[in-house]
Amino acid sequence: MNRWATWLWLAFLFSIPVWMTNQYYLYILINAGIFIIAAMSLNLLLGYTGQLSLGHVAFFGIGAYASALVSLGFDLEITDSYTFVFAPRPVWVGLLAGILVAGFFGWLVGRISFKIRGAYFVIVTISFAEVVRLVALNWIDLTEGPMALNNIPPLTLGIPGLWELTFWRKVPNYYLVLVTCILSYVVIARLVRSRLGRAMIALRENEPLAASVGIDVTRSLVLAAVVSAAMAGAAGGLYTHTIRIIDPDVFLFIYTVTMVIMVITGGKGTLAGPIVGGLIFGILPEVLREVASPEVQWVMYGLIMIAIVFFLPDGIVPALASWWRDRFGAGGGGAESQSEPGPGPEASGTVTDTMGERA
Amino acid sequence: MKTLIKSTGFALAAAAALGLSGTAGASEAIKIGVTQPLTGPVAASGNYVVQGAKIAESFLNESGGILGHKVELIVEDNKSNPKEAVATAEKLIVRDKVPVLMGAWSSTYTLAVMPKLIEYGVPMVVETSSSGKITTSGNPWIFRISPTSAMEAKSFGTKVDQFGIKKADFLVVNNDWGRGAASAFSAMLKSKGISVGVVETMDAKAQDLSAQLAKIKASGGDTLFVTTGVEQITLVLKQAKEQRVTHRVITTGGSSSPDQLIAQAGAAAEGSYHLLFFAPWFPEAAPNPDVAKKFVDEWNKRGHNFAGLTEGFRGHDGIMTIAAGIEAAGKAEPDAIRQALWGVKVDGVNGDISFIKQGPAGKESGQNVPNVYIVTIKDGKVALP
Amino acid sequence: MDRFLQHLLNALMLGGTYALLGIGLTMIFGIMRVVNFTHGELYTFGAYMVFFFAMTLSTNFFLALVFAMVLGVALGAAIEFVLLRPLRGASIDTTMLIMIGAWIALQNSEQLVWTGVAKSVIHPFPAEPVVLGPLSVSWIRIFVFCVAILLIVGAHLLIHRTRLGKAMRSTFQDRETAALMGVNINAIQTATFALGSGLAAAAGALLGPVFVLVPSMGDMAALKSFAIVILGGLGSFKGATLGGFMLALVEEMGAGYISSGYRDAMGFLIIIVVLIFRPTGLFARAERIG
Amino acid sequence: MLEIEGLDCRYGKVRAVRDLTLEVREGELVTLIGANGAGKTTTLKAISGILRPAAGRIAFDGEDITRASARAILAKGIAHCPEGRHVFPYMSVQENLDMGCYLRRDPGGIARDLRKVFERFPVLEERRRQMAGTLSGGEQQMLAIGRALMSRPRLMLFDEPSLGLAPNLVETTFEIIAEIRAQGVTVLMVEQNAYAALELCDRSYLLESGAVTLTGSGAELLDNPHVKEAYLGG
Amino acid sequence: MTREIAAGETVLAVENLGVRFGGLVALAGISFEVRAGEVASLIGPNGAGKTTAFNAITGFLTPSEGAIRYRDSRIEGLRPNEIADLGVVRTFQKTSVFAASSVFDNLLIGLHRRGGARLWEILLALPRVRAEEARLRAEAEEILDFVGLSARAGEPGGALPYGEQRLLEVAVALAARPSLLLLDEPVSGMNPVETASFMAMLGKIRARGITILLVEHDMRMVMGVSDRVVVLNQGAIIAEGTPEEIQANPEVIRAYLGHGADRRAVGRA
Repeated sequence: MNRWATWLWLAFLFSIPVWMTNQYYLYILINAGIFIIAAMSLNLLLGYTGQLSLGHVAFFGIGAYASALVSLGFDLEITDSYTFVFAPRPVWVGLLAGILVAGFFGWLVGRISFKIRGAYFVIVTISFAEVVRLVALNWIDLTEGPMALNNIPPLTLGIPGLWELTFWRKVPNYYLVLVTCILSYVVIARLVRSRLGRAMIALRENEPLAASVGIDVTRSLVLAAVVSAAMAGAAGGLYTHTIRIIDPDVFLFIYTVTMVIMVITGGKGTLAGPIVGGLIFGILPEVLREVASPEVQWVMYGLIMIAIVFFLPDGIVPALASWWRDRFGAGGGGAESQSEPGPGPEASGTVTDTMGERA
Repeated sequence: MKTLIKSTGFALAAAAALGLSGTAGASEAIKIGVTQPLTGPVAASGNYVVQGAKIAESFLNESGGILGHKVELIVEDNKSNPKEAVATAEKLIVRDKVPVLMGAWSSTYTLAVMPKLIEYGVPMVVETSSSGKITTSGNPWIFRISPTSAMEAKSFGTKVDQFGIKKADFLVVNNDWGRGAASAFSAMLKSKGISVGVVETMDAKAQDLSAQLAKIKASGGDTLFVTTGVEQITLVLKQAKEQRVTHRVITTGGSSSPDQLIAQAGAAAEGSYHLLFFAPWFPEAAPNPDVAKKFVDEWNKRGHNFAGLTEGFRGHDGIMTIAAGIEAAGKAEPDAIRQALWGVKVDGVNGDISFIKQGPAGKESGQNVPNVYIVTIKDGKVALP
Repeated sequence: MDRFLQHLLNALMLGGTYALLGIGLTMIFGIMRVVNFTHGELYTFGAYMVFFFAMTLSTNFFLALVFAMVLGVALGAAIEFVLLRPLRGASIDTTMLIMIGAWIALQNSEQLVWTGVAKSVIHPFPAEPVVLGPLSVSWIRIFVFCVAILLIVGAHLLIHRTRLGKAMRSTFQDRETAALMGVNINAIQTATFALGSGLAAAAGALLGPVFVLVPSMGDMAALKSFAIVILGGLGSFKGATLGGFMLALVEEMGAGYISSGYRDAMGFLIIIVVLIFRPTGLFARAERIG
Repeated sequence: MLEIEGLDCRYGKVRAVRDLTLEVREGELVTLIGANGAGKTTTLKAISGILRPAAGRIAFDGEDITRASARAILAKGIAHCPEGRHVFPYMSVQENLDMGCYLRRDPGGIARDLRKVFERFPVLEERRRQMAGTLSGGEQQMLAIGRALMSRPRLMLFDEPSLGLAPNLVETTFEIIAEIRAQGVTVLMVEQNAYAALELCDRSYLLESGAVTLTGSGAELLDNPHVKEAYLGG
Repeated sequence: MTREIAAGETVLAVENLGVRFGGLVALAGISFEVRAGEVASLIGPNGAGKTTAFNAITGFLTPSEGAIRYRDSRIEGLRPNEIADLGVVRTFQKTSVFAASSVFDNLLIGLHRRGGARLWEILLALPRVRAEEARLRAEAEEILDFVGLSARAGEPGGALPYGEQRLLEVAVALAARPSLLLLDEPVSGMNPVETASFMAMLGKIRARGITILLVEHDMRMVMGVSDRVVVLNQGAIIAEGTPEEIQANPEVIRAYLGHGADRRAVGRA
C-alpha cells in the first residue's frame, strides 16, 4: 500500500505542470524546490548529526558561484605576465563542479570546526559564511564582486547538433528541480538508513556512547558535512542557472535563517520535514505578499518562527505523525528499523522500498 | 512516507488556496508593474521612486488616463535582493499580466530581472540603475532613462576644467554602482591628464569610515569623488571634517540630497559639489520647467520628504515614458509597447527623454541621454556653482 | 607615521563602544547560556530612542541618552520575560532559534516605525575637531569614548562590588550553589539580560549621534559583538573589553593598510583563526564574569 | 524540628529515594549513612529545596516546606553545605562569605558573624582576598562551612564534609562540626565515612537503595554488623 | 582479531597509570591486570578514581603517565573508537542509550564495527550493501534475543523502563563485539530483582568468552560475580584479591567505613 502511495504521490508531482497552467505558481514551486534541496542538505547536519550550522548558505553560494564561473569561464591574472584563462564549459559540467567545490569546502569546514561545539561552532559557521561573502564581494577579478555575474546560461542537455534541450522555461526547470529533489531525498534516505547514517544519528543522540562502540566521531561528522555541503552546492547550482544572475548577496545570513526555519518547522531529523517546511516557507512569503506590507511580512515571519519553536518544537511532521498515531493507533512496529526520532513507524520511507533497496 | 504525503499534501492545499484567492477579475485599467526595493538597505530610495511614480499615475488619471483607460500601478517590493527582484517580475508578469515594467533601482536587481523580460517578452523601463552591462548585454526589452556612470562621467568631463583638479581620490560604496562610478570617472579623469590617487571602498552598511578617510587624507589629492547613498555621504562629510581631510568633495550618481546633507552634516557639507540628474531647487532651470514645477509642487503638496525629490523624479519620468509608449502603441501589449518606445519623446522632469540604440546589433537596448546638473552647498544653501 | 597614529587614535575611539557591545553580549552568554541574536536590535533601539527623545520630543540631548539606556534595560527585561523565561532549561539551539525570530521581528518593527529613511541626531558638540598635532578627533567622539569607558567601569563595579553583581557571578559559576545561598536565579537572569541589553542600547545611543540611524544598523553591531566575544572568550568580562579594542584596532589597521573592502572580514577571520588555535578565546585564563 | 514523611525523589525514571521518613530534633546531630547511590545527597537536596520531591512531605518547625523555594527555606534557617564544597571559584574568600549572608540585611549582625567565622577559621581571614578556586581542599571546606554559617542557620545540612580530604583534615572537619553543634545549631549530616559519623552523632539512619533500613543511636549502629554489610556486601 | 588468547592469560595490563587534572591527582600510578575470561571488579569509595581509570582505558581521557596494554597493543592515548576497534568496549555510569532511536536501531548503531559499506555503495544501493544490512539485522535480532529485549524492538530506547534501558546498554556494547567489556555501575538504580537477573546475564556474557571488568557499588553484586576484586582509594590501589579476601581486609574496611574503624578496632581490643 505504501508503495502505491509513493507512486501516486510521484505521479501527482510529475503531473503538476500539466494542470497547473499558471506559470507563476510553477515559478514558486521551482523556487521552493531549490530551497527544499538546500533545507534537506541542512537537515543532514542539523537534524541528523545535531550540529547547528548557521553558515550553510556558504555552501549554497559556493556551489552557485562555482557553477556559474565554470559555465561562464573566467580569466585570472596570476602575475603580470601570466593570466590563467578558463574557457566556458557546458552547464552540466558547471553543476558538477559546483557540487564538488562545495563538497570540498564542506570537508574543509568540517575538519577545522568540528573540534568545537555549541555556541562556538555556531559562531564559526556564521563567520565562515560572512568571510566567503566578503571574498565574493571583493575578489572582483574572479566574481565581479557587487557587479554580479549575469547572463549565466541555463542548463542545456543533449547531443550538440542532434538534439538539445535548454532549460529556459518553467516546465523543464520544474522537472529539473523535481528530479534533483527526488535524487536528494533518495540520497538522504539511503544515507540515514545505512550504517554511516546511523553513525551520524548516534552522534546526535549520544556522542560518548557512539564513540565507545567504535564510531569515529570526526570522520562521521566530516562525512555528513561533505554530503550536506555538496547537496547545498547542487541547490546553489540550480539556483544560479534558473535565476541566471549571482551576486554576493546570495551569502546573506537571512538565507541560512530561511533554511533553518524550513527544517525546524517541518521537523528536523525527519525525511519529510524539510520538504514540508520548504513548501510552507517557499509559499508563505508569496501569500503574505498579498496581504501585508513588506515590513509586516517580515515581522510575521519572525513571529511565526518563534511560535513554531514554542508550540511545535519538534516540527510539523513529528506532530502530525504523533497525532496520526493517537488517532488511528500505531501501525507497523516490530523489528522494522526507523532511523527517525519522533515519528512513528509510518514515517519510515517507502521511496527506498520502491527503489528496491530493501530485500 | 505516509506522513510525507500527508504533510506535503497540507502544504499543497495551502498553495491551491493561494491560487484561488489570486484570481483577479479582468479590470479595465491598464496595469504597469513596478518593482522597487521597499525594504532592506536601499529601501529609502525605492520608496521615493514609488512616490514619484504614484504622482505620475495621478497626473495621468487626472488627464483621462491612457487610451481612455485608467492607469493602475502594481508595486512590488524586491526587498533589496536580486532573488526577490526575479520573484516580483514573475509575479507581475505572470500573475498580474502587466504588459510593461518599471524597475528595479539597483543594477543587480535589474540584471536579475532581465532574463525574465526575454523569457516572457515584456519591456522594462529602467529608472535608476547605472551599470553599463544593462544596455550592452543584448536585451532588446530594456529601455533605460537613467545615465550610465560612463555617461555621467562624460557629461562631467565637459565641466571638469573649471575645477582645476590635479589629483583625485575615490571613496565609493562597494557595489556595482560605486565601483562602476569609480572606474568610469577615473578613466575620464586620466584621459584629461588628471592623476588618480587611492580608490577606497566601503560596505553599504558601514558607518565608521575613519580608516578609509585617514588613508585618503594621506594620499595628497585635492578632490575626493564620493559615490554612495545620501546617508553614507553624510557620514563621509562629517567624518572627513573630523579628520581634517581637506579635499574638495564631489558626489556622483545623482543620489545625494543636498538638503538632507545640510540638515544632517551641517557645516561639514559646506563647499561640497553634487552631480544630480534633477535639481529641484531650481525647477525653472530644468529643460522642461513646467513639468518640473508641477512635479515638485505635487511632491510638496503630498508632504513627501523634499530630500527625496532627487530620487523620486525618476519614478515620475519612468511612468511617463511608459505611458507615452502605450499611447504610441495604441494598445497595452508588450511587444507593441516595446516597438513604440523607440519612437517616444517625453517631456520629463530631467529633460527630454528619447532612446538611442546600445548593445549588439539586432538585440539593442534603449538608452536615454539624460541631463546632469552640478550644484554646490554654499552658506548652508544649495546653489548653482 | 602620522597616518599610523591617526589610525591608532581612531581605533581607540571606536574600541570603547565595541567593548560596550561585547561586554553586554558576553554577560548574557556567560550567565544565561543564550546566544543573543537580538543584541544588535537593542543597539538599534538605543539609537532610535535617542533620536525620538532628542529630535522628536526635543528633550535635552544628555537626558535623551539616559532615557535611551533606561528603555534599553526595560526592553531587555521584557524580551527575557516573554521569550526566554518560559524556555528555561531549553537547549542552546532552541533559545538561539527564538532569538533569531525575535531579531527578525524587532528589526522589521523598527523599519515599520521609523521607515528606511536614515535619521540623524543633532548633538550639542562643536563640529570643529580637537587637533592634537597631526591628529584630529571630534568632540562627540571623545565624549562617546569617555561615556563608554565610564559605563565599562560602572558595569565592572556593578559586577564586582554590588550584591546584585555578586549574585550574577555566583549564578554564573555555580547555579545550584547560588540557589542554595538564596539567590533568585530567575530574577538574576532577567537582570543580566536587561543589563546586557542596556549596554547594547547604550552603545547604540552613543554611536547614533556620531553616525546615521537606519533600521538595519544593528546587524553589523551584532556580528561584531560576536567577534569580540569569541576573541575574548565567551563569558569573560575582561576578554570582551580587550576584545573590543583589539577588533577595532585590527579593523582599522586592516582597512588602512590591507584593503578597505575586507575591513569587516577581519573580525570574522580573527574568529576563525582564534577558534582553530585557541578554541576558548584568547583570554580563556582570564577571570570569567568575575 | 525537621520531619520528613514518605519522601520520594526521582531523576527521570530512577527512583533515588523511596518512601523515606526521618526526623531531626532541635539540638541533635543526626547522620545519614549508607553506600554510594543510597540516596543520601538526594534527600538533602530535597530538604533545601533545590530538588522537587515526587511525593512526601517535609516540615520544618511544623511548617510544610515541601514545595517552598530554596530561598524561602534558607530564610527559615536551613543552610546546606553541599558535597564537594562548591565554593565559587572565581570569587574571593570574602565574596564567598558575602554570598553566605546574601539574604541577610543586618550589617551589624553580619559583621559579628564574619568575626566569628574568622576566629574559627583564621586561615580564611589570611586569604580574604584570594580567589576561592586557588585554596586547598581543606581550606575550601572551611570556606564552605564558614559560608553556610554566615546565614546564621538553625539547622545545617552537611553533605560528605570529609570527602576528598586528607586524614588529618577529616578529623579537624568533624571536630568543627561537633563544635558547631555544641553552639546550638542542629546538624543533619550525610557521611560515607560511617564509623566517624556514627561516633559523632546522636542518632543515625542507614540508607540502602533509597530507603531507610536501620535507625538508632550512633552507638547502636556501630555495633550492628548490618552496617558493614551495607557497605561491603554480605 | 589477532592470535587466540588462552583463558587466564593477561589481556589488559594497566601499568603505573597516572591521571592528573590540573593540580588534582585522580590516579597516582596504579597497576593491575585483567586476565582472559574472568570477571574482575574495580571498587572503592566515592572519588577513588574508578571511573577515571575506566575513562583512561577506553580513551575518553589521556593519562598523564603510565602505559595501558591490551593484548599486544599499547592503547593509552588512542581515541575511543580506535580502542573499540581493538575489542575494548564500555558502558557508562549514567544510563546511556540512544534515547530517540528504537531499540532495534540502538543495536544497529552498536553493530557499526560489523559493517563496512562505503558511501558510494550505499548511495547506489549495491547488492552487497543490502546483504550487509540483512546480516546486521540478523545479528541485531540475535543480540536482542540474547538480552531478552526482542519484544521491545520497536520502542524508542529512552521509553524503556529503567532496568531494561540498562540491559539495552549492555546489548549495544555487546553489538560492538567486545572481547573485553567494561561495565560502569551497571546495576546502580536497579531493584533487587533486576539486579539478580542482571547477574545471571553477566554469567551468560561471560560464557560467550567475553572478559569483564566491572565497576560497581552494589557490593552484593560485586562479591557475587567477581573472580577478582581490585580496590582503589584516593587514586591508589589498596588491595587486590578474591571477594572473600577483600571483605576481610582491614585496609578496605577502613577505606569504606572510615577511620573510626581503627579506633573501633583499638577500642575493642
